[in-house]
Amino acid sequence: MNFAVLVFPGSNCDIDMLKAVEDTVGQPVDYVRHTADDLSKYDAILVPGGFSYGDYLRCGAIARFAPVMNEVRKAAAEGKFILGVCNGFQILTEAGLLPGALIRNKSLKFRCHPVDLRVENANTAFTLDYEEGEVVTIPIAHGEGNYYCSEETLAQLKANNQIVFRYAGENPNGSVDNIAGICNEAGNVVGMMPHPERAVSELLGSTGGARMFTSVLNAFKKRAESGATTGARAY
Amino acid sequence: MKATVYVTIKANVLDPQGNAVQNALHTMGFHEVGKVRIGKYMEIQLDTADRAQAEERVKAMCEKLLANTVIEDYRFELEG
Amino acid sequence: MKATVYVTIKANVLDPQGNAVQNALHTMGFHEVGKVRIGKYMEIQLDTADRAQAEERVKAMCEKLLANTVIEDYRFELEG
Amino acid sequence: MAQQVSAKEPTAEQIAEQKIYRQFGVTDAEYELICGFLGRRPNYTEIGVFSVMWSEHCAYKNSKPLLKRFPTTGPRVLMGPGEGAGIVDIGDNQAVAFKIESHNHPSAVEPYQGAATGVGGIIRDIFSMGARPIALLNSLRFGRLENDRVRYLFENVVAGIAGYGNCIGIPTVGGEVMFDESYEGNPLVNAMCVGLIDHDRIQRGVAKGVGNPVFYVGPATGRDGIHGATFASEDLTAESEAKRSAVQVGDPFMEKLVMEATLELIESGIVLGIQDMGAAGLTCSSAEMASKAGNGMELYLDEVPQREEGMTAYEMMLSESQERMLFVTEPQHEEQAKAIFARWGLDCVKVGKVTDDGRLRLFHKGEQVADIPVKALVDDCPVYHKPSKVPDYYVKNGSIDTNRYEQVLDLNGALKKVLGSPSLASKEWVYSQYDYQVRTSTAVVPGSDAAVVTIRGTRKALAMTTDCNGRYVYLDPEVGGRIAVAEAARNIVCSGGEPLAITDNLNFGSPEKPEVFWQMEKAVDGMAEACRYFETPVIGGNVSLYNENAKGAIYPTPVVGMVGLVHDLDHITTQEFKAEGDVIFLLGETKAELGGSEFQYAIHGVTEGRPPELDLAAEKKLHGAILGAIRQGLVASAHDLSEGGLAAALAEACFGRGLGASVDFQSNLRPDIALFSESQSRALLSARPERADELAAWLDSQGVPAQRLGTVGGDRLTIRVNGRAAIDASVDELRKEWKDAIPCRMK
Ligand SMILES: Nc1ncnc2c1ncn2[C@@H]1O[C@H](COP(=O)(O)OP(=O)(O)O)[C@@H](O)[C@H]1O
Ligand SMILES: [Mg+2]
Repeated sequence: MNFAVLVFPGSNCDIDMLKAVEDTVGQPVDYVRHTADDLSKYDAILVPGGFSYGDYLRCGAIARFAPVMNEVRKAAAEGKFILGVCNGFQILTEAGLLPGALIRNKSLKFRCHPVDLRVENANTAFTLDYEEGEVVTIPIAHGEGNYYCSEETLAQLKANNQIVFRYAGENPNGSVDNIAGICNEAGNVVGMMPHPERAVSELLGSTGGARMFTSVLNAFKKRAESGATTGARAY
Repeated sequence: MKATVYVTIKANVLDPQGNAVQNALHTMGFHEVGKVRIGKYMEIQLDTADRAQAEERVKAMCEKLLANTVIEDYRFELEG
Repeated sequence: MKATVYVTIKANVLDPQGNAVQNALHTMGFHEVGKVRIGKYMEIQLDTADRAQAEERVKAMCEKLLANTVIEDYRFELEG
Repeated sequence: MAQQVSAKEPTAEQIAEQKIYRQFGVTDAEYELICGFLGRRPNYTEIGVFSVMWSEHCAYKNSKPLLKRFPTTGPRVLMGPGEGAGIVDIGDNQAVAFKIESHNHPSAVEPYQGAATGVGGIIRDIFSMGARPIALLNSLRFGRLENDRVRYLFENVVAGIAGYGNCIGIPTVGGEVMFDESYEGNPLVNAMCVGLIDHDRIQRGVAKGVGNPVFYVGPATGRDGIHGATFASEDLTAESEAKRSAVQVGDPFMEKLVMEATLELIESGIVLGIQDMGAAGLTCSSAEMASKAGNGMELYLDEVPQREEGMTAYEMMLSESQERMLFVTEPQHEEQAKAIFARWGLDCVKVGKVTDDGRLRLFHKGEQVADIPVKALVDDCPVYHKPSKVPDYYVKNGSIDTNRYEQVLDLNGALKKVLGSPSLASKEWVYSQYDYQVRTSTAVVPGSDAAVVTIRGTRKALAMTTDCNGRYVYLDPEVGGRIAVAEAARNIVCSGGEPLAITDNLNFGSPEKPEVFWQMEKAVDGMAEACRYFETPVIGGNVSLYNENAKGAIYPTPVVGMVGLVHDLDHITTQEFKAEGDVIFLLGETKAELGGSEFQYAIHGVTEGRPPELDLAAEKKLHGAILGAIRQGLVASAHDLSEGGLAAALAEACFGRGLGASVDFQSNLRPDIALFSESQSRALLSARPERADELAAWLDSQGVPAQRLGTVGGDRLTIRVNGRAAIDASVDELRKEWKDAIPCRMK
């Protein structure tokens, strides 16, 4: 399975994401620059955290116009597995690949600490290896992780089971309905504020995020077994 | 020509910064202060003389980049 | 009454945000865009009818909290 | 010399006649010297260039004689003071580069940007050596949080550090924050950066090779941070207002690009010399690079990217616009260099040439606007040996008996008060605003004695800390200086690391005051002695003088930044108790030492007497014993005793996992003194019960006094002194005082 880790000017969790793939599933993984115009080789595309373009104007607003984003859009439509973490989540919402928006934390402060997350949807490509309702510890590190969406959108998210993670303890940013991560309707595009790539080894504090990587590898294998190559919920 | 763009947070969207400023002003003794909303104010120099075209182009800039219409409204003025 | 406050970065102070937006607009094909400067736009509801007093009070709010006068300028309008 | 200056600039004659140089801080005698070096009177640009190069910041003219007292060499030192950062060998062709720097005065004026650009500056120092920055620390001092302005400064300094470090993606893993009236109006903001480098990649700031081009990289130059004196002589017209020096604003996104591109450039092997533009911008980087190579340099100022219109040579040379670098390569590598920067969206502009005449020559608008011998700028600044005098307060404090305070009987209350004192309280409010995990290498996050950052691909890690207790240094600069080094080393050792070297930031008041100069001398002597004893040389540092407020000088605060090597990941140790039943040991001797203690300040409201003593031999023995025990796997937790003494250390060890402890301390001191004395060279260790005897035997064999205090367990901290109840409180209740102290004051 081939993984791509996108690198925008200002991305800074790109290394962490790449190492997490190597350490958890040991699959081939490349950095792919924002100027790339071909992602056809990749089965999973990981949009890492950081401060793309300094997060000036709005987080993720400028990155969304990078050439590679056209390819990400294509890949999403083809049903490829896409995960946006933190700034990556912000980029995916700005790009319209995920609904809603991420605004300033209610406290107006950047917050970095471990949080408890409840897995709400264990059927996405990135959460197959978790149990629904399970609580895992994964750190956050963001200043604008306050998920907002309209009531209609929220109703849709609930109806389609698109809420993937909720904060299980204190809500660190004021997000609507304690949302920490969501997916698109098809379930192949997932965005979340917490950093699973920072939670893949005991030495660094927790392993709560490791199964996101094993999940997507399993989803890929299942899909390959079933012969399907594209399409929604194909795994 | 110069475009002045105002980006404001939609009425029904939470404005954490506006709320914080409102509270701070109260604490500082400005009790007459009611709701505070904080948006962005942008000045953009444009190297063009065609007003109608500028109108259209600035609108495109706003829709695409300057405002996120999920949470923000915008308006702009052209001058010069 | 309503106060509208405009906070802008002083002319000779670096505006990294404005620069980044300027570059982005160029990359997006808006080549007519020259300098971009980004400031804040605030709307403040005031529960007062005394205009002269409001003038003075809003000035105080700006000086004390709303603008960082070391790097920012401000101006405001009163309405209603 | 034929030359054109802008109409507003005074002529060389006016500068001489009206003694305009004085506004730049140049004395009459220095001015005469400058005329001598030039063989004529300096023009406005030249006097400007001299004034910044001969400032304390660049020339260390008041501190040089003191800095010479520091040991700066050692078997591991690859690069000592003098370059952007010092470098220490850590084996396997790898080395660690680190340095600390202050941004006190900018932060007092504009706390967010002042702190942010301080962080940006120290990061450039590290990557301009060719090192990959891997961690940041910060050492902060403020007045009391009851004051509005202090809260504003604290809030924004922290936000500025966070804003820069988080954005550029270097984890901020540690530091310290203390609050005391002494710093009101003059906060201290010191930032430290640690980087990793391979031996063969080490760069120096030298302008090698006559005829080679000099390149400028980074954002355009504006009128940022130019010498305040510049426009002081002009009437304030709208025009001059617009030209006034602007506060430097940091752009961490730009710095991230410059950093990645620079590291790529260095990796390509084509760089001959490189230096960042920090204080005194283009002036300092060009002059120093030329000087180190024994060469000269020509700069063509029209080529310098400019953010504003009508900039003069003077303004360009003195601008402190951020995120800029200067480097030298051979002409044939120009295209390659440009291509590397272009990939990162950056311009790289040829602005000069290395020459053989030993002069710094500046050209602007077709004229030569300055011509100065480089050596005069870099090496010939006069060095002053300021008079020194023992301060009265020091003499007076010698006769104060710090045991005369009435005995405190409510020790539960006293412990809560000490834990709730902002200097000692949890700094989570601060570090939770810092991304301390980016780069996924932070094995010990903020909250323990030292931070520990792993080195990918190895079993090694680096421990790092900053330490200085300004109260101790104030009460006795020599002892306080020694303690600063000792405490840093103790923190490193308790985390499982071997102390390698230090960087220091000498924050003092005005050296013109003999009493302040005495503090500087004594503190440096104390630090130097400790560094020699612990074999932790000083590989770089920074001096910040004239830190004064209305009430006088700040407490002398020579901050020590130390890095240690953890030889194996298994040695990483943290301060919190790990498991029920673990046995707690106190190492070291407890004496009646309350001078300068947190207890004295929080309970009795004074800072007086003499600080705790420091016996270097005892301290070193302690380090060896702790490190030995850790390496043998005997230690479950280790925590050094510092502010708040034994009681605070026990409480802190309980907080991590919410585990209680029950101990009985045998002491011949009054209970309040026994529990809160800040005697040095002490630490708390805990061990699995089955290893406790082995640990005791090991400590005994090392000649370190150790007392078996009790065991870990339950949810209360119960401390008895000689069998008599002294403290008994739930861990939660204590933790609340400690945790809420800062957030409550910042609401
Ligand atoms: N400004 C800061 N930035 C990051 N971490 C900090 C800061 N201040 C304190 N800390 C962290 O809080 C913990 C306690 O600090 P401190 O009480 O100074 O420790 P010690 O007394 O052991 O030197 C340490 O881990 C330290 O790194
Ligand atoms: Mg400690």
